[in-house]
Amino acid sequence: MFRKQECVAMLLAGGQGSRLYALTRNLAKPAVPYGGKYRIIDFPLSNCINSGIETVGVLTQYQPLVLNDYIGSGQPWDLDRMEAGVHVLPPYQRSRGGDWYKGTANAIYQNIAFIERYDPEYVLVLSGDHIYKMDYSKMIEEHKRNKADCTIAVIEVEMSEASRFGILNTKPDGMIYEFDEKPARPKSNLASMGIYVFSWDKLRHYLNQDEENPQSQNDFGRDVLPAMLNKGERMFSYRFSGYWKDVGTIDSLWEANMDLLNPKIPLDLSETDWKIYSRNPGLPPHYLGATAEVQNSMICEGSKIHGKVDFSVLFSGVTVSQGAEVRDSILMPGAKILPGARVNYAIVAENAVIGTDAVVGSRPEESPNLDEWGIAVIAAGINVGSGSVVPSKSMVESDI
Amino acid sequence: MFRKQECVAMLLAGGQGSRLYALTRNLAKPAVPYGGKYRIIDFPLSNCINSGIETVGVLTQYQPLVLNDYIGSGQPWDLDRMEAGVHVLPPYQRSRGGDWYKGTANAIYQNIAFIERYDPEYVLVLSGDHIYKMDYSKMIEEHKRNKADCTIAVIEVEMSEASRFGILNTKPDGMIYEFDEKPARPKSNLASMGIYVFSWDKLRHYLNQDEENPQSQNDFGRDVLPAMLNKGERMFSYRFSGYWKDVGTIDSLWEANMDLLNPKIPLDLSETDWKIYSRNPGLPPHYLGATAEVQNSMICEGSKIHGKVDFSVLFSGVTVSQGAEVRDSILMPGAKILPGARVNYAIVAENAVIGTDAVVGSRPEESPNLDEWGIAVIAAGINVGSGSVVPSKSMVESDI
Amino acid sequence: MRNNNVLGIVFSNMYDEVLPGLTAVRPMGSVPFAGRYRLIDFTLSNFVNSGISKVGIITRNNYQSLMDHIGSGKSWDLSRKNEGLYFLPPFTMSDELYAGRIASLIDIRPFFRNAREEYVILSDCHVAGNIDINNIIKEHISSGADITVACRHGFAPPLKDNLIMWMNAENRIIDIVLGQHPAGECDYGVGLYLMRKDLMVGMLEAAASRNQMNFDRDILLRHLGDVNIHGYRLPEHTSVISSLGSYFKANMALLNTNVLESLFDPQRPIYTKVRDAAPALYGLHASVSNSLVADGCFIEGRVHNSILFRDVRIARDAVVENSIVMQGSVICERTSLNYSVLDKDVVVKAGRVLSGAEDYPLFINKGTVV
Amino acid sequence: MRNNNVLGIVFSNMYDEVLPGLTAVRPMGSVPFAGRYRLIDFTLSNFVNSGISKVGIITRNNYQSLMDHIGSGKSWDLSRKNEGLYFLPPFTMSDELYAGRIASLIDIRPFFRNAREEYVILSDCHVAGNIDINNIIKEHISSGADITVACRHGFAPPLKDNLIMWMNAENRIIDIVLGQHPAGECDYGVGLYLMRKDLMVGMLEAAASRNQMNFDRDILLRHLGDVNIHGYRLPEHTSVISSLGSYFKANMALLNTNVLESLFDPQRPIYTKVRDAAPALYGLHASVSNSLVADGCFIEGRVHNSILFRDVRIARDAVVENSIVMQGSVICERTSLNYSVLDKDVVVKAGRVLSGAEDYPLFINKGTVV
Repeated sequence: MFRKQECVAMLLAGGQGSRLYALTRNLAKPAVPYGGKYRIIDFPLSNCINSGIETVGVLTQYQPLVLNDYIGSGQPWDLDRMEAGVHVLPPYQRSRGGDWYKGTANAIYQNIAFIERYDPEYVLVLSGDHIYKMDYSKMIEEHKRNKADCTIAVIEVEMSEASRFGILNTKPDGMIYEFDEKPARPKSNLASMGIYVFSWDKLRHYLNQDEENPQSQNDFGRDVLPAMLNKGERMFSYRFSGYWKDVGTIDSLWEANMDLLNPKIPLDLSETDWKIYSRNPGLPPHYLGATAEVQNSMICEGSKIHGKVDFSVLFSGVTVSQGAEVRDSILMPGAKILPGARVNYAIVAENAVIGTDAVVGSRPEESPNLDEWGIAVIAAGINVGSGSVVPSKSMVESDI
Repeated sequence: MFRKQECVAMLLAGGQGSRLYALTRNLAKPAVPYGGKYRIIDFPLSNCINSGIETVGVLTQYQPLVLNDYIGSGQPWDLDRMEAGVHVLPPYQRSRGGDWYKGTANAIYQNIAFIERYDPEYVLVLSGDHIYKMDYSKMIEEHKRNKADCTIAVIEVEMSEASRFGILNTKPDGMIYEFDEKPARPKSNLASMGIYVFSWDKLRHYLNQDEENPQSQNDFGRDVLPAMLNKGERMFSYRFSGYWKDVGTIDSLWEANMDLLNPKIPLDLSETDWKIYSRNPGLPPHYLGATAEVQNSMICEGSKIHGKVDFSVLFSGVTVSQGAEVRDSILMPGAKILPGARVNYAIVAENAVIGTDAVVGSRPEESPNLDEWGIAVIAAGINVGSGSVVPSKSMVESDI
Repeated sequence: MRNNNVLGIVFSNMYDEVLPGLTAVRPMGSVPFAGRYRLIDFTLSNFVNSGISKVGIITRNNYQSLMDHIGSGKSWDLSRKNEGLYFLPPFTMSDELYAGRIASLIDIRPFFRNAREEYVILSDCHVAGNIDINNIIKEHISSGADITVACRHGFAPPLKDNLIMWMNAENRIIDIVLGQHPAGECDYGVGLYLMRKDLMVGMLEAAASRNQMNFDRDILLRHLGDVNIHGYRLPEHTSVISSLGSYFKANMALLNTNVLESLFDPQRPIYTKVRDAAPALYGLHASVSNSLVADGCFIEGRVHNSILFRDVRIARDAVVENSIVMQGSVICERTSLNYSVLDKDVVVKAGRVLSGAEDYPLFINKGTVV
Repeated sequence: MRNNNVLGIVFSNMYDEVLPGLTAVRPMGSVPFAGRYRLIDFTLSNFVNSGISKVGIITRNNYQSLMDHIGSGKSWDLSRKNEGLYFLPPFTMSDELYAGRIASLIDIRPFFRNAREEYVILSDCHVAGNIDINNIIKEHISSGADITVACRHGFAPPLKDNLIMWMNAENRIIDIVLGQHPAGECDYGVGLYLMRKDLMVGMLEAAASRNQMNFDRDILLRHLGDVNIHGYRLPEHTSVISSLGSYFKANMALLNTNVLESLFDPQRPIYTKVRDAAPALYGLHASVSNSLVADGCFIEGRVHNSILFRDVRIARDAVVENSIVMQGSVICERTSLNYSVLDKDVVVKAGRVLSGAEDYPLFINKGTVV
């Protein structure tokens, strides 16, 4: 029934994304909205189809309802294929009970049967946590050229920042001789991007072995990769250069959105030769009223703007009423800013309503103590009552 | 995003089907093959679309991989719709941990959010255990006419058999006043078919209440329906007449297949005004060789028959070699019967191979003791070595 | 709960001649409208939102762009297993045969024969509105009509073959005038007809066998005495496109938010083909007001009272007012555009000043570099 | 890992004239074959199995049935977002323009312009075979050919415009004869050509501008001296349909299991539109041998050396031998059928005896009651 595929991609989309707090209450992290009309998962899925990888397993576990519907048949990414295409893979029960996915490696382990039916040479392991454009086929080419067992994509980071990352120490030919997780004194500035190509025979062997080890946490970074390195398998780094941003925290999510407004930052979503696809909400063009003032901003379909918007990213179906002001903020789908409200350095999640004359967030220059300043977050569906004041760095999870 | 649907169907497809033993080792029960080219779930799904119900949630839990792929986008049942359509709903984790589905009612309870987005008037609860053709829209019409809170489909069974079923005792107008689970002395012969229509507001109330009750097993039949009856809700029976067969045991699965060969039994799969849809394997027409002798049988695409086939149901891609004999048996997709083998009163599951001159099963008239006689089952992918003898009623789960 | 019992037929080429520039490269059905739509999107969405699930599209010529737009019909949820969307190109190659509505319908008789639906609704594509067809069906049935003809009230458009009608108190049509353009307001047909399928096929065959090929004249007018023809007045915000001027006006009307919201009622969405484009980006000096802007636009200049389709670029110091700019067009620095309709992929070079008039907008052909 | 770099073009109407009965109601591409397929299924499946993901289908007339069969292209996995399947109906209405291959290709120049693919493969639909096109592409590249022409070896079919070729040891074509039907075996073209897109468009334009409209004569023959034209011999089990006789023979050849298995290689499946039908049912007195039987058949009689399409009924005491019976046909009691080809929905009434000859099968038109 299933035909051989050279490479199968497995996308780890089960994480809770707990450092996004209110934004992932009812949403898996890869389903978090980004960039006016996207969700984070659009990036790895679009990268896959643009790289010619047509078989993708999406491993879900936490709050998958929105993600499942969003992926659907895979049509928006051209991944609705007869035999290949995108497949959502939740944990399930077997005759002798069932298991939730215990770790990243265990999630793949539980889906060995799925991978095997395509009889692949290579398995590409991806996560749904990053914004980037990458041609995985080039990485696989290099994996082949190196006759590698495992290839790990790396990106150069500032040496001063290196101790925040998993650092790979490599020989001049790119062969990895050491993993250094958040090293106090980094020997290199090559950070792992959490993107792995494995030769499937090797990976299957190590997954089986890892599963038998009761001490293991069944995690790629902690268990499987070190085990492979210890056994002397051929592990190589693959250098990536270009835009790559983790969006795992409120601050980094906010920054990654703001990056889109900065013409100097090399992430262009309007490029036609490496499109990022997304599921379209199907709304009419956005409307800017007679009193609208919009600059340095991204605005999406179905929005209605009568107020002032500057340095902000507005998703579809957003309303900014007359006299309202939105600056340095992100308004997710359906957010409503009522007349006279002021929103500064804030993320307003889906369908939240900011009442008349309410104030959300503040500007850093207005803040007496910069350590206490931060992005304000209004969770999905929340009502901020008229005249309410939401201080900077707050996380509003119930109506006020 | 989602538009109102008058009725949402929830199909309980998570059961292990443990009384089908070897046939459900790697397969959820609703995915068990039936009738030459179908799987059990084709019947409720086709009934839904033929009844005009376009939103179906399929609740999976046990071994869903085959079932998920089989359902796919829902296209074979015309259930690949923009907003409605078929949705697979596995259990999942929430911020405060996750639960497997504890019982049939709990499975629906965990998916209240899914149902609510369609804002339905009615919820139709179905199971994936039966072979039947039924116009659910008529049942919903009667539910409306009765201003019922819950309507349960019933079928008349032989009075002598009634004690094997859940029996409903009703007033002349169909109103239910008592449930009688497998009664020793049945008062009526109206057996519940496990098909329920609920008014959604009522059902939601009772699901929430049931969830709060720590004593409850969270099962419709045991907990929710009796609770509703106790509270005096308007519960009605809906009489169904026509073919209806539980295929929950080896014997009943075998019988239900054989029923297709009996022109007196009113289940016609070639009817064009109530088609049963299935996912097509896409194989060429079957080939009957010069030495083939086929009578009283059903044969499907891609099969190659050179031997003798009588009173049997053959699925797609089956091979019956020259000199082989298959009688009163079911050969599931890809089964191979090698030369000289004899298969009698048996179910040979997917891709199993019956070796040269092997003998599987026996005829009841050859059996010295009829109590020990029964259908022989060869599990999927098993090899029965050449010359081996598999006695009747055996269950072969490893190569012999 | 089943789908309703109506078969939809769309004429994609009717009135091509009234928009010669826009229909030089496409049929009426694929004329762009409202920033991201094509005219046929309104008809198809109205059908689908009313539960019609089998639709035939009659095409005559130039229909490649329409086929590309419609594809499998998936965007309208019309990619169905047993029903869905059918392209009905001319069976015969003769151009003349397709001149009339009756000839086109006669040509697709097998399509009617194979359909299980009891009613047929016929629709042209020169009307942009959000129309609840179930209301027409309900009124058709409750009024006991044989044929229902949808109409608008107002000044009849400047079409040479208007259907102008007079109705009695029950909205039964009692008189019909064809073509004549009366001085005052009136009820005029908009090419939307509902009737029983068998009645229609019978009337078509009777007319065709006498070589009577004009639907309005040879079916409606001739049978006014013997069948019950009912008029159905469409809601206010239904625009009839009968000239470049009315096309311009119908687009501009959407800058009134009431009109915009009634056309794009979220309860009855207008579907269209999805094209992947990034959200619109506004630059440092952008100044945009009272305008509709589609995804993929990049605006650094001034835009007022205008409609910008996908992927339009407005450079710094460009001024676009009272204009419609279609997909992929580029407006360079220091240009000034007023009362203009730019077809797709037009480039207006730096420093150019283009201006039409409110009742006579300037049209620039697809792909032109000005 | 990306799809290969070849654009597929299918001519769905070529050679319609050789099967007048079967193509009276459909183009060559939708002629039924092998119990559940249409001829175009083989071309499309070969394309898709070789990684071609953008395919244009050139149609001329009678193509409604082809559009119904192909639909969105989903069955061939050609319902793609950016590529997939394109119907290319004639842009102009004149019948004459479509007489030749060159004119058809010139007409779709925009399609070539918009395609990113480097190569083009052209295919007719009168060939049923499971052809690995990647092998042709590989040989095309390794041989340094400008144009590769696929051919079969054997007695040339009775077509009036055969392309008969002589190759040197490296399979470069050194001589071409058009139309002539030599006495012995030879290599003859099967309407399958591979070349670079830009080379093809250039040659087409040069030929068309001189009103040279015959591809084989005005491109291949004329350029035999100055470009490298390569011959590629197709595998044995590739049938060329050039008459009702060869159509019959090509179907009957499938009753040899070697031929059947080579055409329906599970590694390179032949895809077709799914029609939902129950499995075939054999009754108490059925006796069937050496036959292909599709789903939905109900057989109570005797069938030998025959091919039964979907939903055929063979009543008790009917005898069907050496025949092809298409979808929905009914063979009543006590009939006898030999060397016959029954188009769809034929009814053979009780007691009738119909018989053609092996080299001249009897053809019965669609829907006939005999």
